[in-house]
Amino acid sequence: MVLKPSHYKSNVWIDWCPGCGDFGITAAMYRAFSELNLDPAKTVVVSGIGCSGKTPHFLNVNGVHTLHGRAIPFAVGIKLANPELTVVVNGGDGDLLGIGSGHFVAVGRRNIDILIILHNNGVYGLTKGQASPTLSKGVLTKSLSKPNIQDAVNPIALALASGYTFVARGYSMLAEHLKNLIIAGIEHRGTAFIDVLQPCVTYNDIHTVEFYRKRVYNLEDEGWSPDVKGEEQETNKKLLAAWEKSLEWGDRIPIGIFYRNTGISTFEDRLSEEIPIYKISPPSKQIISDEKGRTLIDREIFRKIFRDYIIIRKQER
Amino acid sequence: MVLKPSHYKSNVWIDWCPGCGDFGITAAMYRAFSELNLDPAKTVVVSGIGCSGKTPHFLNVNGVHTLHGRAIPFAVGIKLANPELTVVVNGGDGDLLGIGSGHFVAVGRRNIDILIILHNNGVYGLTKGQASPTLSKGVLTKSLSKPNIQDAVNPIALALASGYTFVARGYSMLAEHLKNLIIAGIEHRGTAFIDVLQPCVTYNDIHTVEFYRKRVYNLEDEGWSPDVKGEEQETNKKLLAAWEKSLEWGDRIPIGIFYRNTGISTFEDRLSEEIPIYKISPPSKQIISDEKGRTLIDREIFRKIFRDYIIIRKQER
Amino acid sequence: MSVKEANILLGGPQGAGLETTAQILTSSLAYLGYGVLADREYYSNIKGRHSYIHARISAEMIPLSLSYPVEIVGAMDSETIFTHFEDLGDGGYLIYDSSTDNRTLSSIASMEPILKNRITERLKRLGVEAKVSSLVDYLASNGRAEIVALDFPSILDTFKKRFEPEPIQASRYVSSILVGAVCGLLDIDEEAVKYGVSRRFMKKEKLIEHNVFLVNYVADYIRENYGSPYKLDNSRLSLNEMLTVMGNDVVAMAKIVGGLRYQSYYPITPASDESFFIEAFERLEVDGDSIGGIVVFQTEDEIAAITSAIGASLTGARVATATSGPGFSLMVEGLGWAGHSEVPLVITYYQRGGPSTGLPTRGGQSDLLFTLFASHGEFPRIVLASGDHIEAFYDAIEAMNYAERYQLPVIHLLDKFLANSFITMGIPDFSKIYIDRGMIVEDGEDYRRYEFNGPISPRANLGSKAVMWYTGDEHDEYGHITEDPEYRIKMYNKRMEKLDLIDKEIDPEKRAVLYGDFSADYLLVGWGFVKGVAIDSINKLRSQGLNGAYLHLKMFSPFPSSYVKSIIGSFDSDRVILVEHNYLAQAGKIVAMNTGTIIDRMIVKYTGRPIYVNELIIGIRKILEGEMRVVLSYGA
Amino acid sequence: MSVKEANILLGGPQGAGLETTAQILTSSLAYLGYGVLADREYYSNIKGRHSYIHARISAEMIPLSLSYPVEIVGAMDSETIFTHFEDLGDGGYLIYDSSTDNRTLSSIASMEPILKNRITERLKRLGVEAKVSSLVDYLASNGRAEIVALDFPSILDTFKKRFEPEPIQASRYVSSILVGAVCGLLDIDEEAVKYGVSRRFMKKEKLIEHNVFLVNYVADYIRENYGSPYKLDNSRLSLNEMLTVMGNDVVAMAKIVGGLRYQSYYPITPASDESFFIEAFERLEVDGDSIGGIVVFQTEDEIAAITSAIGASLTGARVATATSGPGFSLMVEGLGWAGHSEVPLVITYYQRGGPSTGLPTRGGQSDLLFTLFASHGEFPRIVLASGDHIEAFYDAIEAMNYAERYQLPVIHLLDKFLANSFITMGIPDFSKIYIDRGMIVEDGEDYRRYEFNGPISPRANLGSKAVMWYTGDEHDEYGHITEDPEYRIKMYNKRMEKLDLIDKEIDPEKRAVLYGDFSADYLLVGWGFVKGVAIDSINKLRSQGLNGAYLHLKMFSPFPSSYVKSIIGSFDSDRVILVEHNYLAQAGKIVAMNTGTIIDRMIVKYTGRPIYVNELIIGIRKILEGEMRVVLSYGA
Ligand SMILES: Cc1ncc(C[n+]2csc(CCOP(=O)(O)OP(=O)(O)O)c2C)c(N)n1
Ligand SMILES: Cc1ncc(C[n+]2csc(CCOP(=O)(O)OP(=O)(O)O)c2C)c(N)n1
Ligand code: SF4
Ligand code: SF4
Ligand SMILES: [Mg+2]
Ligand SMILES: [Mg+2]
Repeated sequence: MVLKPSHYKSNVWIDWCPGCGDFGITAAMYRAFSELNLDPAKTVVVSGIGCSGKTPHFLNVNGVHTLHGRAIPFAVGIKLANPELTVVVNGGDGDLLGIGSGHFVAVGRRNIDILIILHNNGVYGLTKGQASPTLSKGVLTKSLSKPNIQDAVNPIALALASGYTFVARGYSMLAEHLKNLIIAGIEHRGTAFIDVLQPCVTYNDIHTVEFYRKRVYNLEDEGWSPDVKGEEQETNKKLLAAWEKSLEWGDRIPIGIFYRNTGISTFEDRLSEEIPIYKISPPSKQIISDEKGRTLIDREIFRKIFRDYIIIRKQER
Repeated sequence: MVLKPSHYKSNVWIDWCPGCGDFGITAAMYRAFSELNLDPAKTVVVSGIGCSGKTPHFLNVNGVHTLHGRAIPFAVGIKLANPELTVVVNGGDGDLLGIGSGHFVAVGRRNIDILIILHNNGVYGLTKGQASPTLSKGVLTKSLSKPNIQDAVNPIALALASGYTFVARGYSMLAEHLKNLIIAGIEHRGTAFIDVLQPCVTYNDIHTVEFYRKRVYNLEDEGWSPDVKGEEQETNKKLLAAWEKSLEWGDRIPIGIFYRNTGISTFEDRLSEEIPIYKISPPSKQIISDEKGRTLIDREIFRKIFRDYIIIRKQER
Repeated sequence: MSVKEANILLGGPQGAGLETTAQILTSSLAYLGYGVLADREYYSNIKGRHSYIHARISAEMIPLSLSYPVEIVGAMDSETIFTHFEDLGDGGYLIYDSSTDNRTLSSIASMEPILKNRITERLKRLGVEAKVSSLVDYLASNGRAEIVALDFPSILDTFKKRFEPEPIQASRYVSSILVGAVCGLLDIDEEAVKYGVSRRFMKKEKLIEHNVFLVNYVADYIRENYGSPYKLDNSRLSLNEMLTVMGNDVVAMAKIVGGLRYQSYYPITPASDESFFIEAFERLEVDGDSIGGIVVFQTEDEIAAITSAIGASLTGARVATATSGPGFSLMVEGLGWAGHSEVPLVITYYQRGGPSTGLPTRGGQSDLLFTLFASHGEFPRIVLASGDHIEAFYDAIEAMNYAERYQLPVIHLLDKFLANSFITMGIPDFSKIYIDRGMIVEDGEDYRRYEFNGPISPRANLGSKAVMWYTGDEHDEYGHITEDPEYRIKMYNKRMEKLDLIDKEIDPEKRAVLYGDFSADYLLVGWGFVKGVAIDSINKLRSQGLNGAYLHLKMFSPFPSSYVKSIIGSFDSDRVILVEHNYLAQAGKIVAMNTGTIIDRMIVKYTGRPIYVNELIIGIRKILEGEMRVVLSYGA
Repeated sequence: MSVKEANILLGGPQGAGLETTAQILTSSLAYLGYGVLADREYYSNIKGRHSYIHARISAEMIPLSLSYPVEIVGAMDSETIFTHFEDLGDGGYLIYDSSTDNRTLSSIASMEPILKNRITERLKRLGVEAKVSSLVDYLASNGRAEIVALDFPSILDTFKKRFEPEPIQASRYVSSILVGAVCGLLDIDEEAVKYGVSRRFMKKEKLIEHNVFLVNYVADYIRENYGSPYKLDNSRLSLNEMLTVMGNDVVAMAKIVGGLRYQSYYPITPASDESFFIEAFERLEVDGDSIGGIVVFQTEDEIAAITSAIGASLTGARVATATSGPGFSLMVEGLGWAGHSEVPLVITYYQRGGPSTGLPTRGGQSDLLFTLFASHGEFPRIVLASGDHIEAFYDAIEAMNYAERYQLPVIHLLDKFLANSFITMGIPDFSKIYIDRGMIVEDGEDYRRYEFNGPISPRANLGSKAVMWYTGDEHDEYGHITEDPEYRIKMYNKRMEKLDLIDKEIDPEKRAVLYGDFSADYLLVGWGFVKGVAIDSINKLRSQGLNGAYLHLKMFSPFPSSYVKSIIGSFDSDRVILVEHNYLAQAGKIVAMNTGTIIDRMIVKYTGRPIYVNELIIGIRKILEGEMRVVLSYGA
């Protein structure tokens, strides 16, 4: 049975501001999930706290709305314990790149097979418009009382430096393009990251739909090829090219896949090497007792497993 | 009066393992501080937790040995409240790039005038040799029971992506070179970062003195010019070149200054623009009451400052 | 006819101008010398969910608490009518937009399904169709309420014809219709209206002109058609100047007055407004001259907020950070370092509804036990809670004094109720304010930060002439690490004995305050924002012949044990009642822990809404009739 | 002549093989059926600082506690001699390296200056020069001790001549000299030595051969020259198999047996050894077949440790994380989410010396109040503490059962004393072990994670057929956000009523255990690692005519209030004594909070070293003679 996009919409009233870019992200998710025909029971959307954090409630798949900045480690735990699940993280820019940037960097070292979607609106939406880590120095949005004193972090460059194997940018108002990125991100085996430009109509009057409409262009249209094929040499070349592209921000803002490397093992693969049964029988699936509640490990098995810690007493003299 | 390097050595017994690379870092600090003739009372060394975290106790300047991963925000508070102090952070790789990587990234957005020295030994020293975030995947040090399952983060690339304006690498066994880097880092106005290759003789038998001796070369010797002069174009060029260099890790490992940009305002400068008296009279220096403990702000001043919140009652009818 | 006080409720969608309404009204009323207390209730949402303001206006005093039913419900939208029609007292006035008469309950998307079901049920029982006009008719027909039906769109049309405002702005004038209606019912004069509007829009002459017109236009209409049923008595308050402030503002002002020079924060409701307020005054200019400068620093998270504040404190700056539950949870490790390293530090803690993200924009008092024991290991701390806006002002300054005098972290507990309620109050009494920076030394040959000379060692700052060391490890007098057992005991004792010192130095009667006397028939025990409603309820009940007292707990660490024990002990145990905004009655646990007296009667509320006089009175009666635990629930 | 038990202390620089010494000795002794308890004391340092092992060996029982003085001090270096000479009982044996005779105290760089000063003073008072030979002479001459002077270098020479080990390794044989000396004094036979050495070096034949030679060589020398003054009685223990394990190991084994499938951790002393142990068994192979697989995940910090464990738990895996104070401080926010969202989660919490970084490699019990109230807001949790290795085993499994049965976080409190002490114990009794996963459902049409049917809603896992939502906000039955006040009360009550349910279901006598009876003359009240020393001290005092009892508190939330109250209440209040490893006597605070009984007599220790029988006995006597508070301090 193929599920239509509308099936992925929950019956919770969406309480984002009318016109918010988050609607576009959610719509693209409905459509991507539908095209991939994801089983709602095997799909988990994990979010942090913020306007973006409410996303899971609006989707009719499993939703885990966690803590500010912690969506990634929650998602990592879910995925490692049950690798058969499709796990998508939705986070704000404050969430993923401010309070949560430690986790953002760390997950890059693991290449766990999840997709991370950044709701990049330049502000802390739900706390009423303070500057987020993606807002440039000197910018004065209507929610600020004076120009931003901190500089912006570059999400694409940071993801590349952190080892992400799929790095892309989308724009919430280009739903079809974003949908395709989401599909590609989910299909990618490894940690995928999509920086989504998301206008906040209420607090950010700089990065508006108008602002992006004029600037955004599609990398693909310019023949960009993000894919690493083969050796390290090539990896470095592609990485550097992507870094260079990541610096483009001004009159022209590129969207699309910046970098993709399918040659790095996922963390799940690495775990399987350590623990051969991991993939068939991950932590969530294992049976640990019989029906009567007796442990799998009984006295005899215990003695075998821990034999190095057991001392058999010298026979009485 | 010029203080000799030995003056900067405290009388605390140094309890690092004999042969530890941390000795080299400390020695380079003694010498750099001496060459700069730093006033011990106006110098603060801030550290996290780990073998590296003990550093301040071995130096005869102010020392603040903080929490695991938090040396940067402590240092930021010290510097912002008293910008006349020279503030140096010493942190382990677990400290700065594992638990503390959120702060590591965030400080790049501010360009606060501090120097951060990374004790990069590939392991969690003080907790007995677990893999640190700089240890590559598959590496098996003698302290590990199986090859490392997580990949390494690239400190230089990460610092560049985070906006650091001075990014360098040193090697703890090349004390003269390292001393010069430390001097340059302290003299740099803005956030400076030195990734110091630091052999851990007890737990890391891969990244040994022998290992580095064969590989380390000096960027300067190859005519590397790290300095950004002028416009954005140039910034991006230098940044990309530095990123490219940061990928060099194998038979040849570059040390020296990768990137330096003196054209970005420091956070302190930005604060001065907001608060004109900030530099002459930073938070630590202000007098807030008279000798009798009366507040600077009396009733009349209060009425002036907060006049927008005060309502004068309509005269009685 | 005129009244001594009026209770009103104004509701509408979040983001539609309700705050403007409240500000104009409060200013106008303050201008006439009335006391106002106004609570803001809102969802964790930016636009569209239901929010409301619930206020008491008094000609006799500064109101300390709120109560239901109200005399006026002003509805910006139909959700307000459905949600609050039962909050209106018999004969009260419902102001609403008659153009929405055909709105049905089921069509209101922003209303929570749970509530919608409940209202549907209720209307069914009342035999009323779930439609605005039907509900209004019902209220009108059985004399339950007077209906002030205003056709908002047509009023706006009249207005637009006259002023031609920009189209996008027109909707933003809706709030002035409500203000006008209320001004009519309370008979607020034109001068006061003008004053209130002018303050809200500061110098924006056009906006002022428009809104003054609109308010007066509606007010006149009301006066003509309904009279002014709640015309207020002339104010008998003696204040000639009034601050109109929210709790956040009061604390911010106090910190500025008290010499705060570094505040770090990470945005969080309901704490961050305080930091924005301080930031607005970062230059501290008086008549164009700067008398100081305050660094307000937005950090990357709360861990950086507390640790950078500690760093700043080590340099001698007067520092604080402000946060709420989730933020404080992240500060716990830093708190321990500060306590262990004897760093002066104030944490202003605005409680909200927990646990976890909980009810992030609602109030609560469920973090008390947490603040007392947060962080691993043992170290001294002061935990201080304020009961109202005025207390909050003085306490915020005391907190900074205590922190520096005793060289330790001070947690100043407030809550969302206080933070987000407007009040009119007098200008603080400066004779009660002082600054105490503790024992500071400047130069330091062989300086020892932790010199053994009693619990407090003279403090030199980083940047002074002394060289010093700090560490989170156990340390010697210089601040270097030691694991020596004898030293350990001495240093540990030195730290912990601060609690005895403070216990000796700060008067117990400042730490727990008894309102009423020992002859009372019953004793309420509470803290924080409970103060106002407890005192008012006692007063109400006194007029009904029941004589009560209220024990207001202010400092929980160090706890004024024997003083509290003696007070509680002089009441029969079945006449002592805890009143708290949490489930466990946490202050009661602290009383038990410190005095051995278990108070087993309690009135608690944890819906995130404040306790109202009407329900507390009933609660007290129930307890006095033998119930052990009453859970309050009033309020939408 | 032979003895029933022996107490020994072996010291040397950290990293020089002391652990090897302990492992060999313990294995040899266990092989002969003796009970051993051995505590490891060390600095927060990798190499060079002083560390020591303090053990009791018994032919009659598994020792529960340690005591001073000891019969044997074995010194690897001169720092040990200076530090511990007074720990040696009259007539005891000092084993030392006579080649260090000329070492002076002042030349020992690794010794803390504070301690050095103290020893200098002490020696001055004794009239002894601060030099090894002088101190040894002093001990020998006044009959204070027997001196076993071994010339380590020359022994090593003999050995080297015979085996020609690689030069770098020779120094690593020093530990075998000590083992040999001890084996000589205790008369451990060659077979046992061989057994012990073989187990330590597993299959490394050469190392085994060398070390067996060396141990026996020295042991023979000792037997010849000193006899075997502490020849042990034949063991009367009935165990034929013994586990020789540290506390960390025991808990790890229990978790494996109990079905743990996901453990996250961030390295921290003294918790991480547990995770390494589990990781070593990640494949769970028995006879080459895997019967499961455990993911042990080293995270980037403790925040990720707890949050990823929560994530894993949501999928139905049995999960835990293990940490110590600083790590737990960072987990507080995640803990609240788990409590609020009703997630089964075990946190194994190894207490160390606080506050802050404190004494990171020493023990303590100062985190109890913190664990009870950690995180903002209110939610149910279980806090369970184990008193010894055996309890720890069963408790670790129970903790996981409770977590899943009641769908909440369980904090399992242990401490460094337990974590880092070796013990010999029997193989657990599998008839006492069971697995309870609580109410799990598989498919889920219209599944409601928080269905209102009592405190526990049937749990479906992420990945089952159900679709569900989780949030840290207050939520409805589906897990969607709600701010509705009525729902709030219902959901809040549902959560909190778990505590009543647990209180009903878990026998109070399991949560607090009385050793001894009501007729006793005094009652000790303690928890955790205090158990052993409390019971042993009571036994000791009983033989001196004082009849005591010990109340062992095991579960602090929910607290078995009436049971504890009834026990404590049956003793005169001046005969009830708290014994704790903290300053405040924290368990006493919890007793007061829950029962209203303030226990005001206490024996506390917070030097980071364990409480010893010798000092506890004195402490008890002092209290019984009228002192209110005794602070213990024995141990270097
Ligand atoms: C630990 C913690 N600190 C602060 C908050 C308050 N808070 C709620 S939402 C938010 C910021 C949201 O900004 P962002 O992540 O950019 O998401 P957006 O609302 O813009 O989608 C903050 C700081 C919190 N919930 N938890
Ligand atoms: C919050 C917290 N978690 C864990 C620890 C335990 N810990 C002490 S040192 C250390 C790691 C040190 O490694 P690194 O930062 O690389 O420093 P190094 O010892 O290698 O210099 C850890 C995890 C701690 N002190 N605090
Ligand atoms: S505040 Fe901004 S980000 Fe949040 S819902 Fe409104 S428009 Fe969207
Ligand atoms: S463990 Fe490694 S890093 Fe630590 S002191 Fe020893 S050699 Fe240095
Ligand atoms: Mg945002
Ligand atoms: Mg390291």
